[in-house]
Amino acid sequence: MTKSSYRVTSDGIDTEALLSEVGNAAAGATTLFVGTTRNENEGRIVERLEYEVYESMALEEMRRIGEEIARRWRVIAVSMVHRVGVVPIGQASVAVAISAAHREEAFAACRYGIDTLKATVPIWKKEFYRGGEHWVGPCHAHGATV
Amino acid sequence: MTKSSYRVTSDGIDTEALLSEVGNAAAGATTLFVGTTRNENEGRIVERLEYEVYESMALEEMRRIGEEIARRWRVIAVSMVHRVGVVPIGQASVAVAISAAHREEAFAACRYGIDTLKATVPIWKKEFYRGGEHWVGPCHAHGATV
Amino acid sequence: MRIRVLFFAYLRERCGVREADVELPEGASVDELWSRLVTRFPALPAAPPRFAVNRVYVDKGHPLHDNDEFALIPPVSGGTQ
Amino acid sequence: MRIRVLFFAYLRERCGVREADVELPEGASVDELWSRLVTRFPALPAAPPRFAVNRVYVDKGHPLHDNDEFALIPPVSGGTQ
Repeated sequence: MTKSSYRVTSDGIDTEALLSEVGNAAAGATTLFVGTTRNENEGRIVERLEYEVYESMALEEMRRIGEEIARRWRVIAVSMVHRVGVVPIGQASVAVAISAAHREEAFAACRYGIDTLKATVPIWKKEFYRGGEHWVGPCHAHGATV
Repeated sequence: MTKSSYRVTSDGIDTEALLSEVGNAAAGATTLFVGTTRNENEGRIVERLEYEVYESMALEEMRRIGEEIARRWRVIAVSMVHRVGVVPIGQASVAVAISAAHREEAFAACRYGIDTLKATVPIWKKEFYRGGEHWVGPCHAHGATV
Repeated sequence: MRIRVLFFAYLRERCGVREADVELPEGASVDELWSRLVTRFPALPAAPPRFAVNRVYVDKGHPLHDNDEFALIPPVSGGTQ
Repeated sequence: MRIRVLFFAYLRERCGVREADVELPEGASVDELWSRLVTRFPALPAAPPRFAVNRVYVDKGHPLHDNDEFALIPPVSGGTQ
């Protein structure tokens, strides 16, 4: 039985709360990944970042990722949170926390969680930089520069 | 140039402080590993845990691990802390935090950090359980049951 | 049957809509809906994005049902590197 | 020359000391020091632990120098799983 929590929020991400959420007396190993907005991407100075979300599907997709994690590894708890709206540079936009009895599982599950989240959860990032804006995605041809 | 911090402490581990220590505007990815004392080990109910440290060497060894991490991966900051003395069940005994531009490096460096720390940093754990005590190590023949 | 179509991110901006209702004959598939959308919204790219029906990714052969929630999912970029 | 020897964890408990000074002839190696220690502390195990000189792991052939800090390092277990 894996404990889980999935959230989309327009507030700052509280990593301490996330860590205590996955805390458990049987958990020997906790891993946390935090993705932070950077001031630079592909040589452009990013001034502002905004995330758009398809919220109902994003939450369902996170839950599917959590269920897949629970199937593949012996984890105790999974928490995922993604911030949306304007995220100031240097602040966390996404975090995944995992607790498990052992670190092997905790690392593998956390890595799978963030990789899959970034590949499948319907959240889009728009970068605003000097002289333009740009929807970020694997296919950069889709970006629009103004 | 990698920013680094290595500590041995008899106080509780402040993971929030560790995360802000490795924070940096160029860091897109932060990983944190927290090792927590468990209430059970190999079927024994652990009541208390005590860590002994060869402190001067432990700090030097952590620094060597941090330097090796900086040689092998493009990381921005490395922080490691180990708690010693009595650590109550369910509390953190060790933590490693890494920040990097990208998550590939952040995960690899964090995993290497905790694995190497556990293999080489001279810190010893003694478990006290009902009816005995036991120095924990790869070679369990070295444990003494009283 | 009526399908509710959702647009996000750059597709929302290019098409200038957040959502639209599309009438389709019973038994139509995602593929047929996409053809209909390309005609109605010429700003849509030639290469289709990913599709979701009722918040689950589907492929283009997926059959649609009345009141389905259909979403065009441009390349996602949750979080940062 | 004089070497300062440090004992930790189960070796400290078995031998009943935290540290000891050992006099050795100039040029002696870690191996020779270990033999000396085994004689002086019969509670030491037959299989040697790891050794550190001046806070760096060394192998048994490592040459010692006056005032070196020598440590017997039992299997470490930093942190938890």
